[in-house]
Amino acid sequence: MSDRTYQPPLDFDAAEAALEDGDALVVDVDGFEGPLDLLLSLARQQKVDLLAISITKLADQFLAFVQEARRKRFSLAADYLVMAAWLAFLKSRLMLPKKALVAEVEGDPEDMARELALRLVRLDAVRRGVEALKARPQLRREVFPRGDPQSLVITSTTRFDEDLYALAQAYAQQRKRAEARAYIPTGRVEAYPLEAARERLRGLLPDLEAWSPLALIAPRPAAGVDGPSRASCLASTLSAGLEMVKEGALEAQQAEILGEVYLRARTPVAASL
Amino acid sequence: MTEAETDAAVETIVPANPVETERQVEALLFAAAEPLSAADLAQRLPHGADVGRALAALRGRYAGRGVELVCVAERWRFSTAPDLGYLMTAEREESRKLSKAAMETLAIIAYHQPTTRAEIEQIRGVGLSKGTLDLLLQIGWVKLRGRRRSPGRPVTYGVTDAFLEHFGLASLADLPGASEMKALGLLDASFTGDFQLPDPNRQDADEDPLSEVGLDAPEFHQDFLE
Amino acid sequence: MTEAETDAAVETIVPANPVETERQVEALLFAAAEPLSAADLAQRLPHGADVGRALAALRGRYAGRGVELVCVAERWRFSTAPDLGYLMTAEREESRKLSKAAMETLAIIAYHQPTTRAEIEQIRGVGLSKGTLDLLLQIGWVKLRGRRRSPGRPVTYGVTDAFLEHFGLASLADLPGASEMKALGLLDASFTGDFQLPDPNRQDADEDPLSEVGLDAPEFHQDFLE
Repeated sequence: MSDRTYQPPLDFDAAEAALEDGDALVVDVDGFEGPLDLLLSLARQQKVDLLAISITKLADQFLAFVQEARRKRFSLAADYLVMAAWLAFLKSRLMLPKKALVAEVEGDPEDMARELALRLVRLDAVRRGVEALKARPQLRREVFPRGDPQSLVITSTTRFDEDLYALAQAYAQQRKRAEARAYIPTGRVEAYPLEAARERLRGLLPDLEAWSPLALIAPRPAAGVDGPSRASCLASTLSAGLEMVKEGALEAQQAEILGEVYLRARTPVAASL
Repeated sequence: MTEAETDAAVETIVPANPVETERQVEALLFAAAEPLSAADLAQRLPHGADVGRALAALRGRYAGRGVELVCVAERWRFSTAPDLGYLMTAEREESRKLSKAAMETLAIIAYHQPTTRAEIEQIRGVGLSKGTLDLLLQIGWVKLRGRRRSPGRPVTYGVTDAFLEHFGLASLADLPGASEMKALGLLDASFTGDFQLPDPNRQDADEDPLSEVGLDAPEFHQDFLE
Repeated sequence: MTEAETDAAVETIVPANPVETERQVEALLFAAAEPLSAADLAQRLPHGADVGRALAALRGRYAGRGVELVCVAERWRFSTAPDLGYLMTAEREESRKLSKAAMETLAIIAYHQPTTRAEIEQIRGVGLSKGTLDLLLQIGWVKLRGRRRSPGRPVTYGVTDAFLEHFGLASLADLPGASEMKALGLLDASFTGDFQLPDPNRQDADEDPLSEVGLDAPEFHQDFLE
């Protein structure tokens, strides 16, 4: 086969179209869609079963193509060069006597060659699939459906029997859910400050000679006035009381768990002041 | 010269085969979007075809079949045999229940319209699957109203007249209100959330009506490819 | 009680008459805008009707006529005989001329489905420009099927019933040459073994054997909703 046979058709239209499509690296100057496409078209020139093609011959053809393209200063996409390098490598391996190969490391060149042939067979099969599809009678090109279908077809009307109650129920449930979800504490809870509780207890010390229940000692918030809650007053007073127990100013006792807490000033009152 | 004309040229020499003409007429009538006259047919057939004969033969061939060749106002068409009309009109009516999600979505649209998908999701507290709104639109109880004049210009939804009709409501103002729901035991007496019935005449100032907006469907595949 | 049920009650006494069933099927298929499956037909026919037999009889009756009964995508439709296509100039649609890349991509998806973008690129040996798959999806010949259970969970593609209908294929098994390709092992994704040709376009990590994924193909809604 002479060099002429596989000289690429110089398809500048394809190249320009490709540039416009932004596909310049995919479709190359010669109109082949990548190295595999080119390899397939070269392999077909061997006019044998694709599985029986001579890979060395194919490699030569591809390398000649690449050389020719470079000689003519066509820019080649990187994958052509990768493929060229790989084919050169494969060819050199195929020509070496078998025992010279370090097969374990680099793989069997025969396998690689068969692999390439299989890839070409598969691409070829796709091409033939395309031709077979194109040859089929296509809808509204060769065959035509009924031009004026009658009113019908499978008019399955679905009746939804929902009633207003279900609607109201659906809405109410969501509103309740949303309300529960949307709970946001309304502003800060005002607490009875510890300082204030301590101050107040110190003031009360002279009156605490007898055991007095915490509930009586703690201040009672005035009704109708915003301020710390009763619970907060109790808690802060207890805390302040315990601090003062630690300081030695007060004594505390509780008869049972959860029972009332009693506080009393320690006797040498004056000493602590 | 078109293919048909080429054929016609051939046919002037070889007289039209009646069997072939019958096939051609059959195919033309079948594929035509409207009834064809004998002249229409002759025009589309190779020259010399005996259309009248083909029509007569076809009429005979289809007599008593499920499909008949009929002539109306001097135009010919195939139509299904009159005695089988019941097959074409029978409707399958299935009674179905809306899913909970669909019912709740419908309720929100009814009470809050015009409302957006995001608002529906906010009230329900869960995301809305695409199918739910589609179903309501398909049933015809919900319609697109327009677009909210807010960032993203979300589509707004409302209920349709078919919705009102189905639920026996004269207007949206007849939807059960908070007090009715409390009476029905659907809401606790302590429920205090704001509960406003939609004003049927309300046209939101921040809503663009549908007609003004191009509600172009985005290309569906965009959603899936990236 | 629905009409169908009423009919069924009658038909259990009088068995369906095959000639009548054939007429009914003929009428339904003629009237239908879309191909109908045997199940679609059975649903509309009186109980006990032998739809399969009627379809076979009709297919024989219409063989060689101007209109033929064909099975596409496992459903049935009447369509004009392929050899008469030249007559239908008025009905012919401006055919979409698909690019070579698009046609090959379509073929690969049809023969290899479910397949991924990376596999398509690997078979063709070149990268797939973005518009190609989009175009096929838009035409409606290709659909997303699911995701491959492999790293990156790539989306898998398959062909649609519309594809089968367009090319007049009863099922995927009827793809021309599919059995030969299968015999050669060309449809087996793992046929290339461990070794890979140098391929700068290939996105790797996609060599798991093809396996059907249980994922629903995402639904394509005309998504004007957001």
